[in-house]
Amino acid sequence: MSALTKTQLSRPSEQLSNETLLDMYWHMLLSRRTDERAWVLHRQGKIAFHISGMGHEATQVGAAFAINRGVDYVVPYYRDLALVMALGITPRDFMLSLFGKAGEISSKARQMPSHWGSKAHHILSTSSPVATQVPQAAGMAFAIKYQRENGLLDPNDAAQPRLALTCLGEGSTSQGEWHEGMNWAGVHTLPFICIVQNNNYAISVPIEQQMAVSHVAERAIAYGVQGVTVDGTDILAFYDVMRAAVARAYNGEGATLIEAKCYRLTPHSSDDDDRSYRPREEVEEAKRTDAILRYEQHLMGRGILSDALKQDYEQRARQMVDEAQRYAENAPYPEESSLYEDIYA
Amino acid sequence: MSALTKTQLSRPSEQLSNETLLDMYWHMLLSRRTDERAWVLHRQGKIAFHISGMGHEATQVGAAFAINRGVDYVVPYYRDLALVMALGITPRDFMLSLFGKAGEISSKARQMPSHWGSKAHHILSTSSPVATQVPQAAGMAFAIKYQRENGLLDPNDAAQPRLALTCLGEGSTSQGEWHEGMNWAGVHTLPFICIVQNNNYAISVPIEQQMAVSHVAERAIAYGVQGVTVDGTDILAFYDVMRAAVARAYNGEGATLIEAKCYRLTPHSSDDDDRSYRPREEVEEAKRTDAILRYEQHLMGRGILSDALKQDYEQRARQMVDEAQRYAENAPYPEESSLYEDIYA
Amino acid sequence: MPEMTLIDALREAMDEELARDPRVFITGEDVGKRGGVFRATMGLYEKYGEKRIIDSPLAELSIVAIGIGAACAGLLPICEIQFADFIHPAFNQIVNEAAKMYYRSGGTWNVPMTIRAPYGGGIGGGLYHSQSVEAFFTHVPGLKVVIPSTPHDAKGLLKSAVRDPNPVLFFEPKKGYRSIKGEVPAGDYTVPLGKARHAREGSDLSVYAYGMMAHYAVQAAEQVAREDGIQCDVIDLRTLLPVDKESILASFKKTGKALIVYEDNLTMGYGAEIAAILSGEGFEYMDAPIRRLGAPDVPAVPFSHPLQEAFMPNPHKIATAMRDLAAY
Amino acid sequence: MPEMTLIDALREAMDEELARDPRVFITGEDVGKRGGVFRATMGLYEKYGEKRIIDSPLAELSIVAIGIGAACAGLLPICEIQFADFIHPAFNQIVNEAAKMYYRSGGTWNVPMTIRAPYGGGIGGGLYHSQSVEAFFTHVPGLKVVIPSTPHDAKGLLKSAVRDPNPVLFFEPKKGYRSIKGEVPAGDYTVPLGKARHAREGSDLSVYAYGMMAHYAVQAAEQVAREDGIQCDVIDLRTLLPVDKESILASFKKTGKALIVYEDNLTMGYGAEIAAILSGEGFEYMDAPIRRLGAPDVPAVPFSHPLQEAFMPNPHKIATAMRDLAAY
Ligand SMILES: Cc1ncc(C[n+]2csc(CCOP(=O)(O)OP(=O)(O)O)c2C)c(N)n1
Ligand SMILES: Cc1ncc(C[n+]2csc(CCOP(=O)(O)OP(=O)(O)O)c2C)c(N)n1
Ligand SMILES: [Mg+2]
Ligand SMILES: [Mg+2]
Repeated sequence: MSALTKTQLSRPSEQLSNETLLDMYWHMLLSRRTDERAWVLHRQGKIAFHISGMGHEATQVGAAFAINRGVDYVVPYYRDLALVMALGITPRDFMLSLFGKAGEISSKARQMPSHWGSKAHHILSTSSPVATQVPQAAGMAFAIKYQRENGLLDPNDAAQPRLALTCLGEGSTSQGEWHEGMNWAGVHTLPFICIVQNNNYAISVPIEQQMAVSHVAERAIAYGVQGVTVDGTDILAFYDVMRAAVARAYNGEGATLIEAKCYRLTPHSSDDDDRSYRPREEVEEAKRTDAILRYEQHLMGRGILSDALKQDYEQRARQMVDEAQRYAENAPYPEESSLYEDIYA
Repeated sequence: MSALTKTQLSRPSEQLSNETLLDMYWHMLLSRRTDERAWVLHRQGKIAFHISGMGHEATQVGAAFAINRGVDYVVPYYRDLALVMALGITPRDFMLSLFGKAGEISSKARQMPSHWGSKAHHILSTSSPVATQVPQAAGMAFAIKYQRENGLLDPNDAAQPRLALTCLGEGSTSQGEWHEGMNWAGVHTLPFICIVQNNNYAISVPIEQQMAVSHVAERAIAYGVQGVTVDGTDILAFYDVMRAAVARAYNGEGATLIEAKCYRLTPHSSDDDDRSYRPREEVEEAKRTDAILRYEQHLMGRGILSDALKQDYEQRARQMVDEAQRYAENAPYPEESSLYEDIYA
Repeated sequence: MPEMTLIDALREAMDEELARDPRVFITGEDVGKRGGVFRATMGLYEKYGEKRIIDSPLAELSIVAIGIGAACAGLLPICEIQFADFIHPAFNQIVNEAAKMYYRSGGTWNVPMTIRAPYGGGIGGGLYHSQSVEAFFTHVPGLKVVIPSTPHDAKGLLKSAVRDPNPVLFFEPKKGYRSIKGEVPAGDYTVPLGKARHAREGSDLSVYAYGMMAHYAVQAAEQVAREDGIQCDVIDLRTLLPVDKESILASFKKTGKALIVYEDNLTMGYGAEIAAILSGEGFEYMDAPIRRLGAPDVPAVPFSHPLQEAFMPNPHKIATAMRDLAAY
Repeated sequence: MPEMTLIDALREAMDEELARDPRVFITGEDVGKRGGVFRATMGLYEKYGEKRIIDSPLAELSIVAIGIGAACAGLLPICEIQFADFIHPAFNQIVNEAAKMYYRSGGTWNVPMTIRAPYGGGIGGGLYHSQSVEAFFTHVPGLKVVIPSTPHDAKGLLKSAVRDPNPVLFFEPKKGYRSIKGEVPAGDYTVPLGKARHAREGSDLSVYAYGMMAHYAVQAAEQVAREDGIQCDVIDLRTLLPVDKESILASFKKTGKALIVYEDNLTMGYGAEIAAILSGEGFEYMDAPIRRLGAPDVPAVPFSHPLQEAFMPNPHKIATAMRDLAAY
């Protein structure tokens, strides 16, 4: 399957400025520190639930930086903390959601944490049932194509959405919803990108009990879309693959299925205990090859990041997270009357 | 894709006795004549609805003869008149269903015609919503495997079902139900065969608007099952492919997706008018290469079928269909009280 | 005013909405060249082209989900489900997604989508081409559920549905597609969602119905008026969700007796809610048991003709129930 | 008799059924090594092995459909849906397929399948981990719908469900999984499907509830008895479909006043059917409006704590409604 093995001819990541490379690092770091804080808050009994993106940051930040951030449509899944933060969701937004406090932007604190959504950022509101977002994202991509073809949108207007991106886990590709969404993307040659963040487990269920293929990307063939597998813990490799997919989408050449091999560094969520189904060595090994560490080393090796700069970033991150936590802890709960708002538009 | 193009090494059809070859011919013919009569009855205003299998008989009869008929589980779709007749459904059974009369075996005349089902023949009762039967058939295949592995069934007991076979149209593979059923078949290496009868249209919608692949069989890759495309109007070629799939299933080697290229010689159903979406030449061409004619010529060429024998078959078929029609026309309607039966077992 | 069939009125509504607003598009199975299996979209493909009248793959959940996504991205989809019986694969997208999008996004993302589906029995469709499915969706806040029974309302309500900023399920009584005729104003007008229609005046008993049953109820009411001097107040509900409590209670206040007619299975059919409202908020007016005339609780409408007839409510059965209740 | 939590009783039922009959198997997401996200199947994988406790792919419609096929082929599947909120993708398989199989096959193919799903709110689960979904399925002839509220019943009803020749939806009030405790007989016994439980004697008013609300109703009833001398007759419905009309009417006959409590959205929730039955067949006993205390008609239970509390019925709200109705 040539699509899966072809050598990357161009490496768009080589054209990224040092400033951008550092900005990517910053977003990985900020997301990680925010995520870690959530675990602390959970251990302290201050929040009831957290679902973590740790181990998936390279894919997510790489994805965000490859699209027109805040303009292209993004339909994420619960593990996409780093993705949405790279699109503009702040630690404060997230903390308000963890605490279920007034001012929470995605849902007025109606949804559980990590159920992203922000019209301002062109992030579609998302639910818990997995894979439902895939055909919806295809619908957004369909709308873009429709608007172009019916003269409602200039195809080169970079101020308007030019693609729809969605993410889900490998387990969620078992859902019929995924099949049907991918099929529309193929049939209508939609400006659509589907990232499958393959971390080998759906809660406890390993990929072998989920599907009988070795690479999720092989499933692209069934839809006539481009399929590619990439190391999702190598941010620049992932960025390169994304750029190719984005170019395809912008140029009207159709959809891409990107399988990003990731590993979640934590249990599925704060409700989970992964010891019965994941060997400890596997988890430890993944921690040793952590995407952030690797990217750090890469940037240091190229002289882009220094220890001092790193300390600076760390401090800024801590400040932001501290401030966000304080703000959320002190924020009031939503008014009871808000229960009855927004049933009908 | 080697699976799709590999040369057939063995041709099990070469081992079929003349008697069996003629029996296959007989079932194609009987189904065709029954089917034609239904159209006549519809034109006469005697029945309200008919959905035809004409053009699909080679695939269906070939499929029936390749399995352990009446023993292996079969989960058909509405176009499978020839298949179910080859499994033992009689013209009388079918006529009772066309007329909605008492004694109808599949549903007590509750279902529309062509909604097959007979526990005696190991044909699972089927509904109208397309593709729902696929994961159910996988469930039956799963039960076979389960029963073997848990000591409830001798794997070599030919008096017991050893596989589950299901059929659907190419359009119906767009459904999530198909995806999920195929996925179980792959993950659990089930004794399962899925025949996609690809007649290029789903009512009016051509295959290009249904999927972005050139062969439905390519979709097998997504499920880790064997995929093969075959001319579904060549009964012996189809039989050969089926035998390989049956052997795989019986030997515990897993599932097969067979794409049979067919063409329906009639509109979708008696409610349809296909002139707006199918060019007349296309239909005429398909009639010229009709599977029954071709098989007839093949058998005549090999000296197995003669004109006299053919006349004989034709006469027998006419008699059976006449008798069936008479019987059904004269049969009473079901008792009104039967409306309230069989809600709960 | 021209006389029109129900289906012609529906087509006219779609035609005018397509002409009015380029964001309106239609998708569903066979809606293009084939013009729909009931011909509801006939001619629209020729008029508006394949870029606006789009044959979908055979996959209902995606028809709805594409509609959701497209609606959120600024379009006004009309999604056709070929038969209401086939809406069930899309249940998750409708109930978990479309209905909850506005609420779950804190009132930011809304879904201005219309889902059309022919429903109902009496047409020889058997278990899977005859279903009434409205009860499921009337339980779901965030959805609107509309069922027209006259060509006038069909056109006006469908236009309202297309323009409504919420997901609207628009169920069409297919048995009446060609048999129900009525006057339909030319050009643009709307009928508001959420308001029942007073189909007939009367003070002896209130009859609540919708779709084909609203027609039958009026027929039966005329008959019992003629033959027995019983005057029925017939309410054609038209919008089932949000529930028009006001109209429901206003009629009951006048009559104190209620007959609710629906062709869906009796138990937990829409009539249950009407009965609950009347026995809760209309208790003081109650003069008789609340009567429901629904279809029996058997899995679905059978194909065989006499069984189908036994299953379906009809003017005769309705008239009998009216007489019965009037005599209480 | 040992005291047990609700979830332990459920696990014991499954354990005993697995031991009793090799045709029984369990499938669902994370039911194997993980023992289920609520630990309902904990230890069963170790005891019965991967051939009988089978982690399914993450795909609910196939979990149900595999169950249907396997049941028709002679097995007795217990299918777990991880949260009731995720049953919607399987709606088509349940409603169009499982429910209608026996009828559509003329009484030949039946589906002895149990579908278990934790349901209900009050656990901080937000819109998609708190839903009550029973109303949808109680409208579907051919299905049975069961909701236990005590450990005793949970075990006995689940065993009945597994042995029943029909598809049984078994919804478990997850908020009570560990908080509800009670005596559970050791070893084999069943509680029959279709029969409500008389949870408390009283003659002032009838209270109908199920699941967590049955508990709360009893708590509230004790409180108003103590504080106001109001004696409630509390009916724990247990089986919602088929409806146990007899028990429902018997209590009402005694009291003439009815309060129906459910944590589902009010409109078209199960309480609508009870109200319809009472106002139809119990009219002559009616002494007061039929009162429904349900959750408000907002799309689902919000996550934020005070909003969740505002949404959910609880013993306090129930007691208030009891007092109100008793004073009518
Ligand atoms: C329809 C549905 N079924 C079940 C669940 C419960 N659930 C939440 S996440 C999850 C596993 C998802 O695995 P995967 O898709 O691989 O994503 P990951 O969490 O590994 O990133 C499950 C079963 C759900 N959210 N939605
Ligand atoms: C879920 C569902 N949606 C729609 C239909 C209506 N319908 C019946 S057959 C059909 C086309 C099927 O096409 P295909 O799968 O290619 O099979 P064919 O009829 O060509 O053999 C459609 C749309 C249905 N039966 N079920
Ligand atoms: Mg995963
Ligand atoms: Mg076809």
